[in-house]
Amino acid sequence: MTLTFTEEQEELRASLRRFLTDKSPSEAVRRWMEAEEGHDPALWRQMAEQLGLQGIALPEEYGGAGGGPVELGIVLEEMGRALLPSPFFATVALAGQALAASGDDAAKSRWLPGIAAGSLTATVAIAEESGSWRLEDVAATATTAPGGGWTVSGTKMFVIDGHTAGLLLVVARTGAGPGLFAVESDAAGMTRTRLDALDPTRRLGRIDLDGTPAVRVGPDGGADAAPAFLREALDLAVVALAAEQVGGAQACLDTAVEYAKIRVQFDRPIGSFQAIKHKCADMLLAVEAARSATYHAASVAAEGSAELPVAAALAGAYCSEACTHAAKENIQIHGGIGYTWEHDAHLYLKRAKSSEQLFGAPAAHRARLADLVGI
Amino acid sequence: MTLTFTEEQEELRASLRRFLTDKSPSEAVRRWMEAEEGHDPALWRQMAEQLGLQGIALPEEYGGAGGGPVELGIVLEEMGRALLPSPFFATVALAGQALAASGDDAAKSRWLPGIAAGSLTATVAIAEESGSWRLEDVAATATTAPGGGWTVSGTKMFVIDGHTAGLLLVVARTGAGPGLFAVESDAAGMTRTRLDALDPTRRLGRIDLDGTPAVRVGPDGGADAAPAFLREALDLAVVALAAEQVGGAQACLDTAVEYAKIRVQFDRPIGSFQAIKHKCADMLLAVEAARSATYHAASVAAEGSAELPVAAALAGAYCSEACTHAAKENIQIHGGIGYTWEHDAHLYLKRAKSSEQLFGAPAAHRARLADLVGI
Amino acid sequence: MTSTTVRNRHDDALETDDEFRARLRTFLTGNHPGRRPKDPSERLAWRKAWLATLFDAGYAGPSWPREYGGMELSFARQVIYQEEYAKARVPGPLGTGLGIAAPTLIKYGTTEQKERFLRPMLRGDTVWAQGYSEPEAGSDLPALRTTARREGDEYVVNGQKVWNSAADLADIIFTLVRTGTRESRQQGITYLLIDAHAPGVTVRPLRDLTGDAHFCEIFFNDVRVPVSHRIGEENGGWPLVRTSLGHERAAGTMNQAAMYRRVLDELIELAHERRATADPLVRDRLADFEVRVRIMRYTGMRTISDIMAKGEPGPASSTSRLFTVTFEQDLHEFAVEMLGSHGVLGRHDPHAVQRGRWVWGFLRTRASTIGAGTAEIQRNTIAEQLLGLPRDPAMPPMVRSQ
Amino acid sequence: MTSTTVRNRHDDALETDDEFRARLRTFLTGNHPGRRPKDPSERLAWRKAWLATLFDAGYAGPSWPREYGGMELSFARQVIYQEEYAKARVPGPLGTGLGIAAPTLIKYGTTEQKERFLRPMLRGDTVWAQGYSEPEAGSDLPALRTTARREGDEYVVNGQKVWNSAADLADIIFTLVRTGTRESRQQGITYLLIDAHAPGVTVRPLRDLTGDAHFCEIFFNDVRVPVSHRIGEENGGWPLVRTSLGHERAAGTMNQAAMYRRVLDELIELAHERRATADPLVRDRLADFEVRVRIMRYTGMRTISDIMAKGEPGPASSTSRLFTVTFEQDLHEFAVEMLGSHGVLGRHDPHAVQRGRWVWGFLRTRASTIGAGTAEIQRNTIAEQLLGLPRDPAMPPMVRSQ
Repeated sequence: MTLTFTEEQEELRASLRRFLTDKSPSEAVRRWMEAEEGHDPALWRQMAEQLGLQGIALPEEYGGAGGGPVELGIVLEEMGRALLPSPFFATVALAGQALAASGDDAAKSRWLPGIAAGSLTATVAIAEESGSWRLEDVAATATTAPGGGWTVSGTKMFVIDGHTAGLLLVVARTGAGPGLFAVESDAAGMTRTRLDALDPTRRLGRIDLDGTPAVRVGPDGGADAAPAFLREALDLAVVALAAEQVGGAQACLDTAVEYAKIRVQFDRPIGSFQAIKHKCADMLLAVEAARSATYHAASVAAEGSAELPVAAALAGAYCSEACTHAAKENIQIHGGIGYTWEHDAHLYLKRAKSSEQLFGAPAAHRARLADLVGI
Repeated sequence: MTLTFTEEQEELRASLRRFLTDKSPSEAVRRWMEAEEGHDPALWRQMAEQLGLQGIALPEEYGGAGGGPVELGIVLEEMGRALLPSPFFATVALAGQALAASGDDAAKSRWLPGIAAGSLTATVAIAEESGSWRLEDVAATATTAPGGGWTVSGTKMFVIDGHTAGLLLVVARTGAGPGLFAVESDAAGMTRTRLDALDPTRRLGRIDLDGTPAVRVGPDGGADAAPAFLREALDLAVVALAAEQVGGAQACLDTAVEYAKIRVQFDRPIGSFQAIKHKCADMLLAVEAARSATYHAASVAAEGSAELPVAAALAGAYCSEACTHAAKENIQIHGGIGYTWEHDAHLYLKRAKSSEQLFGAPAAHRARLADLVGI
Repeated sequence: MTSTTVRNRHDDALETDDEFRARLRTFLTGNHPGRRPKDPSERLAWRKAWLATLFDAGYAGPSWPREYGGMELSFARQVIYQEEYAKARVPGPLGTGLGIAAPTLIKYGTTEQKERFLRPMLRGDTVWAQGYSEPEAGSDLPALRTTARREGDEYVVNGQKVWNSAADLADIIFTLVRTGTRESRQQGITYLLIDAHAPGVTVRPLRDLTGDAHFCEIFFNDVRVPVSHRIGEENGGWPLVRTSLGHERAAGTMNQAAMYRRVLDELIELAHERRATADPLVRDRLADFEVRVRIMRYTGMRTISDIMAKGEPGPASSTSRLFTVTFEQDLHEFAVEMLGSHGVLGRHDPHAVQRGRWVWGFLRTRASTIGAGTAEIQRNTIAEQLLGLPRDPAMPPMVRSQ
Repeated sequence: MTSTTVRNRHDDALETDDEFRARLRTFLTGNHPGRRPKDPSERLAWRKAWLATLFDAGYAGPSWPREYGGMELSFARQVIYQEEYAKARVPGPLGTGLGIAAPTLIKYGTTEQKERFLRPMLRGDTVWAQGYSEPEAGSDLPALRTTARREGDEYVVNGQKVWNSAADLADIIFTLVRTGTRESRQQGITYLLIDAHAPGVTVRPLRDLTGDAHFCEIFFNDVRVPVSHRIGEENGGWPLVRTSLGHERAAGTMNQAAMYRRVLDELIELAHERRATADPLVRDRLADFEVRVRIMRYTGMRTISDIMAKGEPGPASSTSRLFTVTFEQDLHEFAVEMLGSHGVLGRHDPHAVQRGRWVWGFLRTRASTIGAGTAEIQRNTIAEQLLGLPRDPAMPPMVRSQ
């Protein structure tokens, strides 16, 4: 394993950074985070048509580019840096990766081409009113319908883009344990509500399901066993989120350093004061450590290594805290201006603090890591 | 309740500080910490005869000065500041307070006058090989002897001055729970060993007891119930230790600040650098907070208030960490010189780190506090 | 250190502390103005009416001299007053005049100024707001740029102020302006009272990261201010900054401690409800907050004891602000974590816990280590003023005192 | 980022990495010098004998040029070498010459100096010790005061050095001395090699807070040093400080990561033995250390990848020392806490856990944030050199680089 990037990967990063700098500057982020859609639909199409981003980590046979977690990590790192409001994370990192990992050819053929083409948005619904992200705590139920197929009932919470996604992959419990069930947006018996989320750049939804028709997704078609790919999909999502957090943390560090160079107080740039220097040095340390954890985890995921659960728990534990730390320090270094609505510093903090709770808090990741490595 | 001192109390502090500055400077501390006795016997006599310190918190009827936890706190704060190696803590803060709280007139008449006069050193033996300081975990046993009286068996560890004390008050379990048993230094069936303690200024011992004759101490004479005064004595010891820790932390802060004013690097006193300033400011904050916790706890103890367990757990939790923090920062601010054997900085660190474990670690105090206040 | 209840030497012999407390409590509960109106202008009227009731009945200004309508209470009674006032949950003072401008006026104002301004301020008839900070002068207040040019018996003021709370309600803005050269720093600053309704004054709400506007920006465009509205000498404004009436800061500490005692109790209750206290990590953190909130109170008590015994507070009082701001940031951040995914719902969501107060507190307390001197500046000040550490040779002399 | 094993372009075509690893392992285990003698002089001889064995068999100096007896391995093989060397638990190099003086000599020495000094250093025939720090020049090395006065073809050296490890075993002390004026700072410093056995050199052990003497003080009293023992120009010594052979620092990071992996495994095992892992607070802390020790390794791997792909390490390599020293302090402090009262027994006590290694480590790692530049100076350097933050205007220019 090496932890550096190929020329193609570096080029992907560079072109994406140019693209996002151009297409999604702060004003655009703010416009779309307040818009009903929550994101820029034209940009979504451009991402698919010009850059093929939605399919970057999907197999070529389904219209994807054949990349994997490393390429997806690059994309999310750049999106995190730009704080892009987009259904990309839910559609690609969550639903796309879950479908690709499902081993279910029918499901893949049915939905992956749409995801890759940018014509279908999707998400995965895991947590419920308890707020737990553990698969074992899922209470929503799936039962076989009289005429064949399944119906799903229960309430899902904190579903990323859950109120708008074209396809919902719902984790629900059968007699044998949790499974994944595809619900299309026009399915009967479903009510979707947008939640008021702290992070205005990432929409969360509540989904109430009451005997809603669904298609079981999994390698074994209709068989009744808890599929391992679900756990894998969750680990992949944690790794993808870590990449986004690295991008966010780096943006906070960059902004703080730039400001510290130009802001003058006491007739000196504040960056010449040790207190500010040391804060910035500690931020760099945390950002670089988070980067190591994330690149390693993405690489492990790309290899399909059995180390993925450990690498994901580790990245989840470290990167969340590193990103929140960087976002808080960024505000502190900016002082009053960092406390205003107009400055973007708070948007990064809100993203960071919210992401910290997605898929489990840092302490939960540490507890899982402890279990996995035998502490 | 007020948290300031009377003129008499301030005078006690001032005279004791002069006394210790004069009689127990660094060279004396180092000489006696390496001597077989572990303390200066002549100084011990002076403390009793000139200042009446050993009896400061003991009732007048037993030769004491009739003071209480507040006066004892002042004395220990000054001793902690001077890092005095002395059997004072064990004799007065532990054994003296335990006897005074015991409600056992016979025991008080028999031993308190000797303690007050400085002719008897004493200690309390609580922890055992498990390292626990909880009374419930005591395993040593006391049984009634055939000819009346009691015998005690078991192994006691981490007994302050345990290998030299003239009187050992041993916590041992009877059928009804833990009780306190007095063992005199020449008792049969007792082996005492000095432990190699991290802190060279406070001796710890191991005591092996095998059917050792003992006298039961308690309000109920020979009755077989777990006495409440034991818990109280332990709380009083925690408060006394907190006072000593405040003194130690203040000494570390003072030394660090003085050094930061005179040490020049990069053509400036290092105290003009923000990094050093902020460390010192944080030390002051911690020292002052520890002081508030300790003065409050001493005052509560002096009132005989039912708040003592809460106040003691709080002081134990905060002051230990504050003192260790100050001791570590003192070394860091001193740099290389603080790492040498010749500088006293390490002696304060060793005292602080060792004291942190006496009577329970900070987390144990927090857990107890949580229980007490209903968290 | 005695264990008996403190009997203050200034007490009115006719009433014990307990009787005073009971009388005050009866008044506050008996005259409680009821629920806060939702409409902003109704709410302002409601608050003004309450302050007038208080003043007219002789229950306003516990620390103020009687000659300006205050109660001139002994220090111990001031503490009782603050405790009862906090418990009664009645509206507090309007604007920031009482805590900051009034002490300055009492100490440095002319007899005429005191007569004219103090009573209406205390009664709530005129609302005062502070105008100190500027976009380029935050931590470094002596760098302020708002100018006042003398023209006859008026000053003509131009410039911008920022981070002004209550400026949108204010009748009078008490402010620092530059009357000296641009480089004059502390030596060229004058303290002026500016009529908020005067031509050329523009007050704009400033939306902060919580999404609300708790602060304003103030723009002065050729605003004419009579020289009689100057406090102290021209170019002599700097020493007037942060005048406080002796004991008020200590009472403030007790107030904060009482408030956070309540907040922590509510958090502990919430933790129980959500069964979070079963988690030893949560218990350990809550116990740590319990330690700190109690220490906050003990430090307040110690400061009061020191003031009463020695006439001045000890060093603990100077570190208590840093102690408090760190506490409130940590507490809210922990609360959000403890609530998990529910913790990061916005306050308008029906699923948000306690209407999102904890996440809102998490956001709001970002200002704790920034406003009124950053935590970094506070540490500098503590190090230099309390510990006597040497000044940074590259800093301009005489940094803003706390 | 590819997932296949890295094949290095410098590899000897005749041997794969695995074969190299196997060959090295066979040599190290087959020639292991056995148990460390207790007697100090026997121990020195034992170590010298091992180093000679290593050198004579061609297994010394993985990064060194072959012309000076080194192995001149590709970077990937250096990493393999370090891993196997650490696993074999054979004695390491003597003194501090190999890591610090040798790169300087190789880069700046004359042909004659290289011929004369390098091979005996690598073979362990001459032991080298560093003499940089002084009592008045710790973090601020350019303030050093030891003087060298030129007299004909000799320098006469006077002064004191401190914090010198292995100086008691040393044959040669490589040192920085002042040849310029007292105020010349970096511009007046010369790099000299001083014969440790020369008249006027006194080496005294320096007892540190652990009670041991891991360091020495060195006193120079009119010590005569031939000009031919100067490296570089007179007054040109400063740029020579901290020369390192390209990749060695990255390999060092991997080494540290491997060592702390082992140390943490031992601590986890100990926690299990003492049933401490039943405590969720302990589990959470151990998991945090697990996270950090793994990140240490990943950062090392990332640095290596960067060097191999781009020829130079990224910013992570510059923060890894700070990451490591913080880790080792936290780890030992936690270990002592976890052991409770047993944790604070001295290492000579029969009840001490694992001969007091944890408490000893707690004491020893106090130096981690002091030696070779305090943590504060490291943060300054990171901020200025990596992030480009402006220099403190009150600092002398050109602070010691890391």
